Amino acid sequence: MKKTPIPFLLLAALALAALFLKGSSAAPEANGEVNAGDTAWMLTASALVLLMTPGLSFFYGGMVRYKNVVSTMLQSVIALGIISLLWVVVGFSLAFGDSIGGIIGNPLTFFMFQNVGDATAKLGSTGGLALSVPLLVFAMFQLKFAIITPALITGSFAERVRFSAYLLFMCLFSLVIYCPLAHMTWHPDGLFFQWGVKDFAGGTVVHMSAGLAALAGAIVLGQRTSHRKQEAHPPANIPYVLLGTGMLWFGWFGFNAGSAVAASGLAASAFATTNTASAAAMLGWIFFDWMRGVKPSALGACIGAVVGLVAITPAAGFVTVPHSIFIGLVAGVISNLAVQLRTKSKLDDTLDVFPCHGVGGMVGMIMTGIFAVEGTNADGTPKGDAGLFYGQFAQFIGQCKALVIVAVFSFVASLILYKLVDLIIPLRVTEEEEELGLDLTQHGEKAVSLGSLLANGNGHAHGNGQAAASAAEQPVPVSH
Amino acid sequence: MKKTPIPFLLLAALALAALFLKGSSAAPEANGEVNAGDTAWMLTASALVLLMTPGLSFFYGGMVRYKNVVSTMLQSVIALGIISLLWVVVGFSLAFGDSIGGIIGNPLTFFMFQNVGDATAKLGSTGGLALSVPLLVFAMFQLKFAIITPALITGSFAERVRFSAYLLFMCLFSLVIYCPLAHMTWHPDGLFFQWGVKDFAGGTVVHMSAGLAALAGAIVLGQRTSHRKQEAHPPANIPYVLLGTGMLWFGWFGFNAGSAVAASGLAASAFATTNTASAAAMLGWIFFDWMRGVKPSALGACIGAVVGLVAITPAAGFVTVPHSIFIGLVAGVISNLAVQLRTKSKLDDTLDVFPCHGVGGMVGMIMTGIFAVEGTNADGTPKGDAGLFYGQFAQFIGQCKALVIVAVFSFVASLILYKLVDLIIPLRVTEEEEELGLDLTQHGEKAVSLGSLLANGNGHAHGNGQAAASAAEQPVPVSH
Amino acid sequence: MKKTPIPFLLLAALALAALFLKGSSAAPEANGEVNAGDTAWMLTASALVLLMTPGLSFFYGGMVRYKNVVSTMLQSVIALGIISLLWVVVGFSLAFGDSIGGIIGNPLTFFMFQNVGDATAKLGSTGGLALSVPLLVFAMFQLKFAIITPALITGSFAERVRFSAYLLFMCLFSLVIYCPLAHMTWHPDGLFFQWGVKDFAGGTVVHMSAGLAALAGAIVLGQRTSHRKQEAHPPANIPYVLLGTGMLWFGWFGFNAGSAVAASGLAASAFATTNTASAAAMLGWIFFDWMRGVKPSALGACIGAVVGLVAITPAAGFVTVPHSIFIGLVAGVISNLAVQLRTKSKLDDTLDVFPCHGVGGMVGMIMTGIFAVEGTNADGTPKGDAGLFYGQFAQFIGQCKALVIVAVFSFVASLILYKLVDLIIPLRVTEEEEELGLDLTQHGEKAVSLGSLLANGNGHAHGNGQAAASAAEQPVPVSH
Amino acid sequence: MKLILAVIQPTKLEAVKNALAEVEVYRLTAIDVQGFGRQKGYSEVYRGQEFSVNLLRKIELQIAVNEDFVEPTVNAIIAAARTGPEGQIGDGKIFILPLEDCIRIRTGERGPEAI
Amino acid sequence: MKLILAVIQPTKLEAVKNALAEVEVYRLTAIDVQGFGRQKGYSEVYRGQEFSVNLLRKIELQIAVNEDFVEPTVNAIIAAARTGPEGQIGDGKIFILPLEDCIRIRTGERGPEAI
Amino acid sequence: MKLILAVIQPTKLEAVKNALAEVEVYRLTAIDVQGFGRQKGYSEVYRGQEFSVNLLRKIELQIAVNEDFVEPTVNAIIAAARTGPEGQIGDGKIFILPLEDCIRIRTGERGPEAI
Ligand SMILES: Nc1ncnc2c1ncn2[C@@H]1O[C@H](COP(=O)(O)OP(=O)(O)O)[C@@H](O)[C@H]1O
Ligand SMILES: Nc1ncnc2c1ncn2[C@@H]1O[C@H](COP(=O)(O)OP(=O)(O)O)[C@@H](O)[C@H]1O
Ligand SMILES: Nc1ncnc2c1ncn2[C@@H]1O[C@H](COP(=O)(O)OP(=O)(O)O)[C@@H](O)[C@H]1O
Repeated sequence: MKKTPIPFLLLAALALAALFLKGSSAAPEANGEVNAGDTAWMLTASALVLLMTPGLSFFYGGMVRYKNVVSTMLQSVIALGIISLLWVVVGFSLAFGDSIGGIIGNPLTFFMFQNVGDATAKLGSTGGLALSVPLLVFAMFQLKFAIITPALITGSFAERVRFSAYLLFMCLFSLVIYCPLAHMTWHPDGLFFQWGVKDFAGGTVVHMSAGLAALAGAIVLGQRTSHRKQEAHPPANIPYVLLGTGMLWFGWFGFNAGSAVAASGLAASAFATTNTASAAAMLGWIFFDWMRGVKPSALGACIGAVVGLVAITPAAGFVTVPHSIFIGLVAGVISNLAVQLRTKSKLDDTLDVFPCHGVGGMVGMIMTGIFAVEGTNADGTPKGDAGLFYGQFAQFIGQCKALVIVAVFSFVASLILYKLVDLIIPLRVTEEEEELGLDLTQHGEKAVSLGSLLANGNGHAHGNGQAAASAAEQPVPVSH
Repeated sequence: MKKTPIPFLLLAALALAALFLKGSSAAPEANGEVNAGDTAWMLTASALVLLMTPGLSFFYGGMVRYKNVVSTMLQSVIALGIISLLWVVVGFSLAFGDSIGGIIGNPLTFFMFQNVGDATAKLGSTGGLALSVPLLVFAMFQLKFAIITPALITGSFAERVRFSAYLLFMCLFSLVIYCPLAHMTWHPDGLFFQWGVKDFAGGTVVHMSAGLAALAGAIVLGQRTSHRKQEAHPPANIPYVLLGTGMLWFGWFGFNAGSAVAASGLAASAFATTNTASAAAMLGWIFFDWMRGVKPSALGACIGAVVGLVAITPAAGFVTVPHSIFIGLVAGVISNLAVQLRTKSKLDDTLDVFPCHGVGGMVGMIMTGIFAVEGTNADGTPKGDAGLFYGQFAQFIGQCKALVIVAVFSFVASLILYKLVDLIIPLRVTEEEEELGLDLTQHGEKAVSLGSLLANGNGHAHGNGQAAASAAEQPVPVSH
Repeated sequence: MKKTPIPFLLLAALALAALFLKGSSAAPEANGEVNAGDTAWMLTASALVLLMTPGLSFFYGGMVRYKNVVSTMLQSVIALGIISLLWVVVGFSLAFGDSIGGIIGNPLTFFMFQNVGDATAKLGSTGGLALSVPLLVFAMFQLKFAIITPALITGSFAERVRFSAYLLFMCLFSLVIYCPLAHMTWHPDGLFFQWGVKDFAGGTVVHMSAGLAALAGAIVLGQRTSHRKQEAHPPANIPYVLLGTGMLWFGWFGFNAGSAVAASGLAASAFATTNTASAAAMLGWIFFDWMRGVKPSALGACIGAVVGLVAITPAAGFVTVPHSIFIGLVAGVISNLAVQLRTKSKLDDTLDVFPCHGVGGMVGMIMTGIFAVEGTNADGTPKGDAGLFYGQFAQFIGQCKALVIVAVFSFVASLILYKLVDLIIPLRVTEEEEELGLDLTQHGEKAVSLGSLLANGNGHAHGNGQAAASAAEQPVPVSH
Repeated sequence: MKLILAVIQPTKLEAVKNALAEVEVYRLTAIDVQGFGRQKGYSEVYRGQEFSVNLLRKIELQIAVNEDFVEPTVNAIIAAARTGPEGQIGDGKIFILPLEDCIRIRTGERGPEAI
Repeated sequence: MKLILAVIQPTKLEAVKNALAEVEVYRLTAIDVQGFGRQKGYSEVYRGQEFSVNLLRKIELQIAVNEDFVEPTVNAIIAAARTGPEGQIGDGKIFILPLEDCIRIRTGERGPEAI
Repeated sequence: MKLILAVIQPTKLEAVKNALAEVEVYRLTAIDVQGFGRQKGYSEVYRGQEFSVNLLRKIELQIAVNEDFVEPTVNAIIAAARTGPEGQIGDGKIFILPLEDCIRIRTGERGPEAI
């Protein structure tokens, strides 16, 4: 195949540049405010959130057809590589550096993780975010969120995206869409933060941004040939989906309870609402199926559980446990309906990223606006930020505003990025490669070899790409 | 298939009811006694125990035949949904609410998790259980135990149980058997607790209750057709069993070391005995096989390791590390023999839940009575609760008493519950569905699709259920 | 098959011996210095490192051919059993007992874990290693390292080693090679520790020792028949490799950040460098492949990531985050080249343990000597232990010295041990067993049964071992 | 010589093998196949949609026999492969093909000897 | 009677089945096979080395038919299994074998009746 | 025309393919099969019980050839598929069936041309 040196050369240049930066000291001395218990929990939470990405690779990889399992999984896992480096270089700065107009962080604040080790554990001009853990832990915790977000998108254009084009898109998405959203939402000087928008662990930043980018992706890339022909798409491996769901649920405790950034009662509360909403959505999904005469399926239970996790994400630390039952159930049913609608439409969002993450994230944001309990200021006075359910309107309206802005921004910006990428590297593989499967054509691999002829040879090359008239004896031309 | 609206309607009713309960505040303020280090560990431990349920689904799912993999896995995973909600509604109250006669908790104490966030971190009329973590964390930690217990049972009636009947049984088992046992054993005012029965992390509550319910289940449901015909039952996927074992072992540190409810020396000790007993039982199982001329197998190593984990569960914090070697080995050999006996009998406990969890739990309880080291009272005087090995009798006799009561109660009560359920929904699928496999007939799914004809179509419908004489061209009738 | 009673009898003898040792008290009272936060993290880290062994079993098991999957996995998992017990008996003492000449620990110091619970949390004659966690936690944490090391080796002689011979080798390796190396490197009175050699989490002790033992193993056992015939060796299951990589990466946070033995800034730093190096090596590997015209593969990404984790292991707490990019990239490229060289040679290191762990460990040790930042003494004066990059030479030279000693020692000692074992039990299975696969011949198992004839019967017995002339109708003779 | 192809229910493999052994037919080759016949399929669920599958797993046996073994072989298969006394749709078919030659690879023997 | 073996592209299975149903051929047996023919394979990567694979997955249909169904069956297969109007290398082959007898296991019927 | 069925050891596939190429036979169809013959099986362990398995994996090649290619094909297979100079039990069988017609789906060609 073609030799493709650019990625390596870029990486090598980065490593050399990094070499000559006097980094911050290796082991940042914990200043007085660092709490070992909170740090223990946040180290754990960071590791847990890391595990979500392999978990996602199994959740997605088990749902595609056998010939795209490896490529689908790798699309998630590769984000561990790409985003980890991007984050060190400028990502963390763009998200949590000194605010530039409340929109984005200064790329130099923590350029190459300079100053991260030395920084006091405070962020924001007025020290709005005071941490009891080393800033480095916070930076790693936040990194894991940045990793999983583009990985989530891949479900929508699975089975037809070109690997190299996806890599480019992922970089751009992270810098242009993810980092600004994270900044606006979670940096104390960020726009949404200032407005008081509540997004506990990433309903907008992670799930809506991914869900809308997924929608745009499915539109730009278009239907799979097999989808157009209305062929069956049997999932390659349902146990993988169950495993992925287990890993996601497990990791999500890090995601949500970790977003308390302390081993506190708030973490406990987020833990409990997360578990409860997921349970309610899991049952909601399959019981709803059952009611309409469809068998309760393992795939349904898994998708439902993940939708519940998505929907509770923005709300986790703000709502009560009983309310999380309601939130989970509503999210499960709405996404179930959304998937049904999508199935009847021509939209080929392969793994329903938009109906699950996009819609789930929106439901979560709105529910937060409805069920958030009132916070208190330092002086004990109520903050007036309770939800609709408690008779207050402001928070609800704020949530909706943020929701609309994030949705529009994510959708439009990704649309532009896809078009841009497509100019540089075609986003979609050829029809022939699609037929052969991405595993073989993008990575030269097969998921499984059982030692029999059959399981060995996959990819029933039907040779559409061959010169039809001439009886050419060339190998099937497979582009890189 | 038939439309089955009842489950959804019940769920919806629950969500609506929950809506109008003013829950406790979302983020319970940690009172002065909360220790961040202990909380960090308990959050982690709760997450670890959650992972045991997917782990179990792989442990079990890999051992059944290829056509029942998904259903077996889902039977475990669905407990995450069902029990999580039950627990919030009344389960936690029944187990840890104010004691009613030492037998069961008051369902209203923490109804819908009311008061959980606000409660002081003390349980029991005399404050017998003082926690250094938010009560909410404790409630979530205990939930994970309640989840895995019914999941354990499913191994005994795998490959023939009807999904809907199982769901009903699980609910009843949890409320009628699990919660009272948990209350009696772990609530400071509980009967067994008052007697001084030692069950560190659930030898009776979890493993014996599941093991005996499994025995009853295997008896009530009867042999699989294939078991009666003495067909081979090749395990679908041994790597799944290895993965499940790894996840269980990993999670069990949360289970046992988490039962110290603090990041303390006691937790360390439970961690060490857990690991050691599991290692000894793993080797004990396969070396014993080897001695009798059977090859040391991966399945044997996995089952052995789990038996070791089961047996050390009641003892984990009470015995020394060297003694845990002995406990593990003895448990491994006894369960190995019990499995051999079962194999020769007509009892069709598909995955040997009784010989492993039931027997393993009993061995553990007795071993605790033998090897428990003496505790000390607050004033430094010895408690007189050491085991037989140290020349004291009382503890040993107490353990045996509890063992007998739990065994009889679990067995008889489950027997009644099975019969009750069977009146409402037949517990067992039809012979034809059994032949086709539960994956297809209960959930409309196949575990694996390799893209070949063979791996695609499983379920060799032999059509026993078809009208024999008429050449009816109907599809195989598959009940819900 | 032959009855093999020795392993069981040895185990039983051990259990009985353990019985009559008055162990230390079950729950060591935490003395004043124990910090709950640090303990929480170290309990978690110990559990995380445990998970690496099942992780490794999937990483390796997915790469071998379908007929050796179970045996390869079990070779890792069985280490959980064997080493856990050895460690309790004498392993921990040999590694961390009172130093005998800086070379090895006194086997009686913590014989049978006596004194572990009671010991003050200090190690070394001058109390060089003062812990803020119970010594028992430290002992369990260190155990997990001892477990994974021999498991790493198995990749080199996979698909042809006899199970019983491997068990014997593993025991000897652990006692004769691993424990002394751990003592010399990490015990405050150990030789290398005294020299000031820096090995944060086991570049020499774990990875180089395993890598060199792997090299020796591949040489002693010789090429697989299929390798000699230059047959293709399609990996059985690439998703398993991805899962294993995810579990390893996740667990490695325990490995490296846990090596700070506290929930501190140092742990945070090790966490960050670990993640970054792994990302850089993952990308380095596949981008390098791409540059030379080989498709970027999932297997490449996984192997690359693990090489990055290996290389950062000795350096994790000593270098800055930007430098870890460089370290990861260099390690990835060097190991990639080493694998290419190996592929062209006749060396049959089945899963490239030497090029990945051996070479990766060496690169890491050297990089530590180059990029280590300077430490400070208690009085604030610099220690003069910075790396070459900072213009100091001593540390670099020290690292190289240790590297050479460890390499030579590990290689030569394992060579002797292999030869020794081979005298007692032949290391290699017969050619016929190799052909049939180790799963069937060593363990009587098949990884997967899909219910079809094909997937059921694996092992295409070609009967080389049968008496060629006579038409003997005996079963294929399969030795134990 | 004839080549007999028998498509049977997978569950009947064991019984058929035993029945064949009784008529002294020990050698055969078995293949996993999928049959489309009068027997109908079942339905599956994916992402909430049901779809139907009409391939059913069968096993095809290929048995090369000498002339005088044809009838015993056929009868043995019929007796063992039938579901219940009356048989069921889906029980299968037997096809008999002329076989011109047969060679044992090990020895190079040909013809009826080599069967 | 004839036994028709047709090796086709896996993607054409559905179309061929439908075409056969139109000529009233409902019963057949399908097998996963690997073909070596003029169509060439593809390459795979393992541990950084590329190696080529020249087996291609096909499906073989076995269809027993009575004489007068032979031509319709063959024509239906050709029409449905061809890729594009001109066909492609790898589209497959049809083989026609003489079939001496056919037995329905369920009823024991023999000959053309039992097809 | 003949249809040659050859049941061989899976490990011999590569060698047989090469030998066939030397006699200019490039096209064939391969199937995973299980053989029961004189070669015996092995035993497996499940839940501590050993049970024996007597199916052995083989590969069946189906090769349609014109008359004058029959002998070269058979000889090439025998030479390449034999284990060791004397052969081993389990090395396999070759069956030769009459082939009445052959059709190339791509072009519609029939008969010896289409082989
Ligand atoms: N004409 C045929 N050609 C090829 N295979 C056939 C034919 N008839 C039946 N079969 C095979 O036999 C199996 C059983 O056939 P079925 O139609 O169910 O039996 P019956 O003729 O008793 O109704 C089918 O699934 C198919 O594999
Ligand atoms: N002579 C033959 N014997 C057996 N199978 C054949 C033969 N010729 C073709 N096939 C099968 O048909 C498939 C398509 O053959 P191919 O050579 O690609 O077609 P074409 O003749 O149109 O070039 C092959 O993959 C193989 O399975
Ligand atoms: N009569 C037969 N009919 C069908 N297949 C056969 C027959 N004889 C042999 N085979 C196939 O050939 C394979 C090798 O046969 P085997 O009996 O081991 O060889 P041999 O005749 O050299 O002893 C068997 O596993 C089976 O698949």
